[in-house]
Amino acid sequence: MNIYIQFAYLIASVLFIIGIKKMNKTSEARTGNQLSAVGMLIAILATVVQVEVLSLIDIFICIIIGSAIGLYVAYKVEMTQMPEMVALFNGFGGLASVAVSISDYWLKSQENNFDIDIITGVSIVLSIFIGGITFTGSMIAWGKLSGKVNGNAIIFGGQHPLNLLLFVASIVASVLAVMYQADPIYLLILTALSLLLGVLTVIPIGGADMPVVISLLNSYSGMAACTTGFVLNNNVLIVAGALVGASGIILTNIMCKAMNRSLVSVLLGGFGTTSSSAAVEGGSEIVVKEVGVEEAAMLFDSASSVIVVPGYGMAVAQAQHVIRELSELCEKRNIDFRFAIHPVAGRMPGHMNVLLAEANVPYDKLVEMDDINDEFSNTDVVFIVGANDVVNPAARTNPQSPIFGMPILNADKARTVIVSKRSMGKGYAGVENELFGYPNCLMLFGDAKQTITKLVGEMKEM
Amino acid sequence: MNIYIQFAYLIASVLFIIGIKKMNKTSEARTGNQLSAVGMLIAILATVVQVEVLSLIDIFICIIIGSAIGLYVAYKVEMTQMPEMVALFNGFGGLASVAVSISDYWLKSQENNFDIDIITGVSIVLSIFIGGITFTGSMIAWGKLSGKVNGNAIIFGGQHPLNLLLFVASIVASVLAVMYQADPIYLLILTALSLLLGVLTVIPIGGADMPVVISLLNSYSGMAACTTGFVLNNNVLIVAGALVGASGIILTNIMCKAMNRSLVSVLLGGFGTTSSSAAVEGGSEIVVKEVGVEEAAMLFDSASSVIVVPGYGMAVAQAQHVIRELSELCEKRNIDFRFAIHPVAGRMPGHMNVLLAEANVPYDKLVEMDDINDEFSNTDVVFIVGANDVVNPAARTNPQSPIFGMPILNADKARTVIVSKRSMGKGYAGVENELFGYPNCLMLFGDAKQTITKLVGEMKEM
Amino acid sequence: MNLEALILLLYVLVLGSYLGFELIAKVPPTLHTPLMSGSNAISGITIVGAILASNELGYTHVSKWLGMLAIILATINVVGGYAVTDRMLKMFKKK
Amino acid sequence: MNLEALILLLYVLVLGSYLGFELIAKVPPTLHTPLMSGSNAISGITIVGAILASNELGYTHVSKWLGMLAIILATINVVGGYAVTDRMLKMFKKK
Amino acid sequence: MKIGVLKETKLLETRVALTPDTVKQLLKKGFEVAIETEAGLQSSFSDQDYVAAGASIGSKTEISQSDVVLKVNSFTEEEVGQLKEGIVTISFLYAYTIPAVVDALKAKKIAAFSMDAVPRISRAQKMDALSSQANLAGYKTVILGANALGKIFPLMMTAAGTITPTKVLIFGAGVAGLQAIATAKRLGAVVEVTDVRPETKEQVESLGGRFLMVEGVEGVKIEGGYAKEVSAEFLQKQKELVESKIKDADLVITTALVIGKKAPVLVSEDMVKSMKKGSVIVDMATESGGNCSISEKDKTVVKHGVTIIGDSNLPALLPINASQLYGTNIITLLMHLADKDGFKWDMEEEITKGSLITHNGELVHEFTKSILNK
Amino acid sequence: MKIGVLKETKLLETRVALTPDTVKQLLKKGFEVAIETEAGLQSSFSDQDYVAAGASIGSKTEISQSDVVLKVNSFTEEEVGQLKEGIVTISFLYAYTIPAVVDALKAKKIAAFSMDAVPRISRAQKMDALSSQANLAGYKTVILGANALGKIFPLMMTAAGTITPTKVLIFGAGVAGLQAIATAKRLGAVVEVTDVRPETKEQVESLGGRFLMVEGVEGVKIEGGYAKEVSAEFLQKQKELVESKIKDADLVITTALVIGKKAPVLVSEDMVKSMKKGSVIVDMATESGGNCSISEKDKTVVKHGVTIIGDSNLPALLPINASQLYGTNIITLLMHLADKDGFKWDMEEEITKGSLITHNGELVHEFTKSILNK
Ligand SMILES: NC(=O)c1ccc[n+]([C@@H]2O[C@H](COP(=O)([O-])OP(=O)(O)OC[C@H]3O[C@@H](n4cnc5c(N)ncnc54)[C@H](OP(=O)(O)O)[C@@H]3O)[C@@H](O)[C@H]2O)c1
Ligand SMILES: NC(=O)c1ccc[n+]([C@@H]2O[C@H](COP(=O)([O-])OP(=O)(O)OC[C@H]3O[C@@H](n4cnc5c(N)ncnc54)[C@H](OP(=O)(O)O)[C@@H]3O)[C@@H](O)[C@H]2O)c1
Ligand SMILES: NC(=O)c1ccc[n+]([C@@H]2O[C@H](COP(=O)([O-])OP(=O)(O)OC[C@H]3O[C@@H](n4cnc5c(N)ncnc54)[C@H](O)[C@@H]3O)[C@@H](O)[C@H]2O)c1
Ligand SMILES: NC(=O)c1ccc[n+]([C@@H]2O[C@H](COP(=O)([O-])OP(=O)(O)OC[C@H]3O[C@@H](n4cnc5c(N)ncnc54)[C@H](O)[C@@H]3O)[C@@H](O)[C@H]2O)c1
Repeated sequence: MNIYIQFAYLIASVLFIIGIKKMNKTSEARTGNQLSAVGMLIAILATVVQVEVLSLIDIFICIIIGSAIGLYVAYKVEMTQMPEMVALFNGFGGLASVAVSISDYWLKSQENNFDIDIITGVSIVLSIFIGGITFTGSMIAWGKLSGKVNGNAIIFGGQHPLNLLLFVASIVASVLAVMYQADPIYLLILTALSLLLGVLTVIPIGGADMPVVISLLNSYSGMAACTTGFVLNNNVLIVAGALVGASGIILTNIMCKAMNRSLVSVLLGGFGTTSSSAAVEGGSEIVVKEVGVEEAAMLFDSASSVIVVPGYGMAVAQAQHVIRELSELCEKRNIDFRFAIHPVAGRMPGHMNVLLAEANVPYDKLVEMDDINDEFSNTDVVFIVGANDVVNPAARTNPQSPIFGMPILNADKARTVIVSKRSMGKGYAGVENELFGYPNCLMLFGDAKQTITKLVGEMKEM
Repeated sequence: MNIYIQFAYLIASVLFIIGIKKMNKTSEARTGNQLSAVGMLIAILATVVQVEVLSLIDIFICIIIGSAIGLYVAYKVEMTQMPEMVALFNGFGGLASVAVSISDYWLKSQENNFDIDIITGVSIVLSIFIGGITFTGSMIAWGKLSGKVNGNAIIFGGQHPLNLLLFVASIVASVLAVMYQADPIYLLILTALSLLLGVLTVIPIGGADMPVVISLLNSYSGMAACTTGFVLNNNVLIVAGALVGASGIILTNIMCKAMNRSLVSVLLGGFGTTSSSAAVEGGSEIVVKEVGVEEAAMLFDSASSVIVVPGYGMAVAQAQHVIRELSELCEKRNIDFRFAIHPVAGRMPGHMNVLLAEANVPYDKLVEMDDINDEFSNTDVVFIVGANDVVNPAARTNPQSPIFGMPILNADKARTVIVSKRSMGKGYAGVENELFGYPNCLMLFGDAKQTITKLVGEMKEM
Repeated sequence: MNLEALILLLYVLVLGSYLGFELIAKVPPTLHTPLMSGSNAISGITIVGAILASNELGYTHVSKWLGMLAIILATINVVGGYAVTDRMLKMFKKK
Repeated sequence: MNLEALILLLYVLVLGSYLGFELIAKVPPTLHTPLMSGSNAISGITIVGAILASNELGYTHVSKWLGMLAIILATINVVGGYAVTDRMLKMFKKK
Repeated sequence: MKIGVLKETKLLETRVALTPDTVKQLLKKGFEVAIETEAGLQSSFSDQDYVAAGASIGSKTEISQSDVVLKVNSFTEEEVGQLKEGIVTISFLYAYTIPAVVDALKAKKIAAFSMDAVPRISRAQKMDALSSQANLAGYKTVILGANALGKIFPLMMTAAGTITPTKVLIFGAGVAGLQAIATAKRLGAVVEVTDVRPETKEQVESLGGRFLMVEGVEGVKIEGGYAKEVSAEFLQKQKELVESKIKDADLVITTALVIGKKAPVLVSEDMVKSMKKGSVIVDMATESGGNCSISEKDKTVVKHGVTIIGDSNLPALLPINASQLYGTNIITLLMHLADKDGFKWDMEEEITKGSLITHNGELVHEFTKSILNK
Repeated sequence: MKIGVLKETKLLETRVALTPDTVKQLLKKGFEVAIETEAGLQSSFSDQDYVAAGASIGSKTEISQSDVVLKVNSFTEEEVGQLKEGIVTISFLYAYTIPAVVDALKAKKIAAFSMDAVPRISRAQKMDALSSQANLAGYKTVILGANALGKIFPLMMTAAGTITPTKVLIFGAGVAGLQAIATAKRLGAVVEVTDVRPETKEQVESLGGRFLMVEGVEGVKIEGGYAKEVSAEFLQKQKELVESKIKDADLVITTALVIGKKAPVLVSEDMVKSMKKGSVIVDMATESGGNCSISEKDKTVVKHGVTIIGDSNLPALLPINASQLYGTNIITLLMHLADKDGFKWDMEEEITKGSLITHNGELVHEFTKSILNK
């Protein structure tokens, strides 16, 4: 092998490393991604120069087809569909590994009747097995997220024993494939088994947990690339594959923690049987959308105006100090930040005033209900912190409600409403608040002080 | 080469990596060092099993001699002499690399008349060159620190041109040595040159800057080991050497920053003819050590008791809220956290009380001077926030000082003192504070609110 | 593949994996999806293998077709992956 | 040494160095000296080279003596280095 | 429709039913407003201020002829005598305490609305004068106490020694009690609070106070936010707990009124004796008998070395704000009940039903009836 | 050595020179202590408390025979007459204002130390009674003002409308002024501050106050922390600035004393007239003539609709803390000057030199001499 090509591969590897490293920081992530893309280009060029001239044309056609599809999909897709796109691309990567490995096997064993050494043999079956799972697993994930497959967890009895059986069968097939190389049947059986396993491990997982699954499958596809590297004795595949494999596992772990899941249960498949986002504690019938601290942080960061509606929950959580911090952070980013004070928020007249003054929020940031009520409709984000009755639209709309007729803050009119409270618990008046189920409303569950502390931490990172 | 041996080397490499990783954290550092030692043992055993039985006895004798000397010195030495010990050991490591490379060269070229390929040749000269510099450089550093050589910077005219000349000569000798392998004279000249260069680059550096130099030489010795690995085509040497080489450079860089030096000037040798860290803004003559936010955060994190000494600067910066945050963070980590309130801190009686009450710091965290003054000596970290006069030891020691006789907080008695202030500016009484130059004192320059906000962010990351 | 080469490849594998672990020490959750997507693009490195595999002459060979299929798939992964990641990251640009 | 081996060794070198950089991201100043000392002990890995070098039979060979000298020096570095580091770190034990 | 505002006649009263600001709001709605001469003087509103706002100034007799007459305090028999027959009045009445006046109102066929009887429901919060005045009173208890106390509230570490923070013990965490907690905390005191309603614990803590929890007993029945019945066992345990705390208190504030009843005695003479010399008690309930057994209405007395403040009309000590809030409460109720052309008399409507005491010569208010006819 | 504490005789004085706590500290050092009957009563310390601490109780005549006699306020001629010849006294004296007493002290060969003359150097901060008392006075100005004002301090958004925060305007940011800022801010007021010394800006802001910056003029000379000379141009500009602000102020607090001189007039009658009805002024400087031209010493008067409070002895309104701090100040000075066996009379030492007024029948204090001999 030519030393220059090897050197190019080394450079590509380093670029991948630097690229991933830089993707740890928001400010550098884009450069990182671009560096990594340059690395990929170098690797591809270094590979293309060593192929025979006659093949070049085929290769270029394939690359052009692939690029066209890739670019089309990448630019066509809605921003909200990003996770499913990643799943789709990932699946293709896995399938590519399968194809390369079978191709290599076929060439050596079937067409040229070479004897494949054991290391290469093991590498081939591993690559096929992992790649196969990645492919179908990713496809199911994609289908679930895009609504093409039932998004709910599909559970049936004996799932786990069946998976175990298939796994054992795969091992047997692998061993046979390595031992009796001449017969391609084992390899094909293995391929089929891995594809089936991919389906079965992802199907019982609910839609809400898909991001973790995709991250894991992403790690698998790295491992598949890595084993392909062993098949082809190629360093750049090994380094890049190892990087993705390892970083994917870590990332999965981090995401699990963020979602309060254990990695083990993900690895076994079929965790999180029911989608857990409907908060049942308060016995509420309202269907709400939950939001994570990170997304909330992004919403704040991309807003140009924010109004905070504090309520009794802020007082209970003693969250006033951390909210002041949030306000300072937003103001530093030129986000217009005000507080809408409802006259009866809290449990005594002026309750919010006392607490916000204690936290050193300047008086001129506090706006009375009547002065701010018309401005909600021009506001990007309304952040309701432990308030409930004072933003309950039933006061305007439902004559049966005990709070009907009470003037309220028109928080529901804002573009996005984020609500920080612990549960679906009711307020002082003891009535349901259907605002929480509105399409523009996102629930940020948890003690206000704790969640907002996290939120602030998150925003500082950005 | 035997696969098992190679495998053992791989395990040793991984142990080195984990060992260094763990040495980043106070709580795990010792385990880390032990893991790394186990790695070394594995590497040595794996090497010993492949030598010829007849050589074993020689090898064991040498190892026993070396171990005896090493252990004797290690356990005999005073704790305060640690840095010079490191220098000494480091020098031996460098010399060992030189010896191994010459030995290899001699065996191949002189005794067996092999033709040494160019890669190996280059590796040999590099190993000798770097190892040689490491050896004499370390010896001089050791001599300076232990008082055996004049600790001052020894400067003479034409130092830099001379070094350059020697460097160029070394390159010429290296090229000749590789080209005319048969003649050992070039290699010997190179050895001599490198030894001389090691002396010359370290001799002009003052004693106070030695730790940085030692760290750099430590990195060099890693590189020497790494090149020796190329000579012997041995992975474990390459990995371990590369680790030490790279981490040494980073560590040198960190130490430079902590001492307000630039790495470039260190690499060129003869930097810091005069110690440059004196902060001139305040016109102060006191030489201080700066600390970065990250390092300060680590100091907090590894402390088990912290006392904050607030002063007028906290009031000016309005840092009370963020300090309360810091206190909460520390308490969450079981760090004992209290405030020492000097009776005249600030500009009016009770100034600190007002502000800390505003920030909701519970009253029982505030301790009066007389009650806390004896406890400083048992405290890991004292954090002085914008206080100056009230911790000025001159009040105890200097009868000429206008503040002499004023009772002060004995902050200087703590293990580590971190001071947050903007500059070397003086306090109300307008006097210098020599506490800032004490060996256990680190300056965290910047507006208190801003730096502590960063500090808190940093700690949340950990 | 001989053992010596295997050992070296294993070194590369181990060091690469360790680096992978180290690199993702602290990703802010906002970057989870872009990072996943970006590293997914990297896993499209299989394209190198695919190109080599399709470096077969005859169109009659299964390997050739498999290789070409692999190129298309891997290219989608690579190109789509980088492009999508870039789009996402563009949003982070400070206003 | 052939080029192929060199390339693999270079991979090892590059990955090892990068890892070295990553690992020392944020050492607290209190650990500067122990870390320096501990990694200094690791650099005594030359002992492996030294042992191999002294694996010469005849005492007449310069190489043998050089190798043995190297063993002694490297052992001092290794043993002394680890021991001293351990002594330092013992002091950090949480009370 | 013409709205008249009478000058208050009660001793120590400084408030006025409408401020120039609230006058303007009524005028905007088409009402006419007349104010008795010097009615606003003690709240710092001069007759010119009212004229500038658009009101006319008149004598007591003139004002008494308006269609609607507003006051802060309840009418005296004499005042009712001067009123035109069949008109509407709005004021605090506490009708169940003044049968003679109720009779007079009936006789004159006056429709009398009582501010203290407005139901405390969500949509009536803007008319809730009990809350608005109690809130100010809560603030004022602390200021009175701080002024009478020979020490400062906050912890202060000074060159001449450390001043320990004042300990404030507050009885009752209703509207007034909560505001007292907030104010005392702001000034730097250490605040302890006792109440019979367990849900106040969270509210007290939300303001930084420490709640004295009576452990291990139940026995409090809550009805409509008020403590209706408290078991004897609970009260006994509470007493023991408080006795152990009151010894260290520098300032004691009692806010426990139970509407329609004599105020419960929470601080006995023995407890006062156990307190430190120089301590202060502010008793908010002297109007209805006092929470402290030896407090005296509208007087500040020193007994057993303890200063006991008994001002019964605390909002009147903050007339500017008290009148402003009361004015808003009263016009909100008025505009809820009537427009410029007359009253709606929607007798089934909750607020009308809750606050109308006499109408067409009848006593129509259930609660008042239940007490007066007993 | 026997230390005697006389009961204060000045009108409205409530403080006492030693508290039981400080008595204990003196006893520990070997001094003997005697207290005049009922000396501590108004500070809530009974004779029993002193006896429990180890002091003896005596009549005025007995106490006057002690080796050292302590007081808060300066001695009267009559009191000096009763003292034994040649003893030591420590108290506030403001000697330059009472030539007759100084003569009496000289005649009796009394060594009189004055607390107000202790040099304000770092190591003497523990003896600095001016600061300790001014600090309490600063707090008290706000409490007095808050109590007299018909509104509450904080911003409050309630169902019955929003109460705007009280605007407090403070003249002088010395020790008292700064504490006033802190206290008013705590209570929720918006605080504006004016001072002639530019360095107080940072200090004011460190407490959350807004500093009224006189732009574009210099002319303030600072000496030893005090403003020694202020240019007329500066004062004019300052006045204009303040006039524009005082109209909106609800509470004005003046703290500008210039030691040894008549207090500067900062609030003229015209300025009072421009203020809102119902506002309050607290003038801390009525003892030395007042910062407000129409304030009256020790009286609360209402003029032009503005309540003007003129209490001249504010620390006496906080006797518990004031005596505690003063006691610490005085025993620190005493223990600095003497031990149980007698005084050191180190006449070159800065604190002795600074605070000793008369000695051996001579007036030895330079500053006092310079004023009295003029
Ligand atoms: N201001 C007054 O003078 C006064 C006096 C008496 C009554 N009220 C009444 O009180 C109500 C005030 O309305 P509001 O919106 O302020 O409060 P609210 O309606 O009582 O709602 C408070 C909400 O805060 C949430 N919460 C409690 N603790 C929390 C924590 N630690 N972190 C996050 N959320 C927490 C609760 O939901 P989760 O349990 O799900 O967390 C609850 O739904 C009105 O109905 C008013 O009429 C007012
Ligand atoms: N308490 C009283 O009653 C009273 C009254 C009058 C005088 N004093 C005197 O005031 C002094 C009080 O001592 P102290 O230690 O509290 O204060 P200090 O000695 O005056 O020192 C304050 C320090 O804070 C630093 N600083 C200022 N702004 C800062 C910011 N934004 N961020 C960080 N640091 C900042 C300054 O250094 P940089 O400029 O370098 O940042 C300064 O050295 C004593 O000398 C006392 O005698 C006290
Ligand atoms: N519409 C509304 O939403 C609204 C408006 C105002 C008040 N409220 C509610 O009305 C209730 C009463 O408020 P209030 O200020 O008129 O109360 P209040 O003046 O009737 O009583 C004051 C407090 O004293 C307490 N108390 C009674 N006996 C006691 C005892 N023996 N020991 C200690 N404490 C005792 C009571 O529990 C109450 O908390 C509260 O729950 C308040 O939240 C509701
Ligand atoms: N030893 C020490 O460290 C120590 C102790 C206490 C006080 N001090 C210093 O002594 C100084 C005086 O303190 P004080 O409380 O005794 O002051 P003070 O009572 O003498 O004066 C009060 C304030 O009024 C201001 N003032 C004077 N004329 C004014 C005018 N025309 N308009 C507005 N303001 C005017 C003064 O500048 C001063 O700030 C301060 O600088 C204080 O920090 C130092």
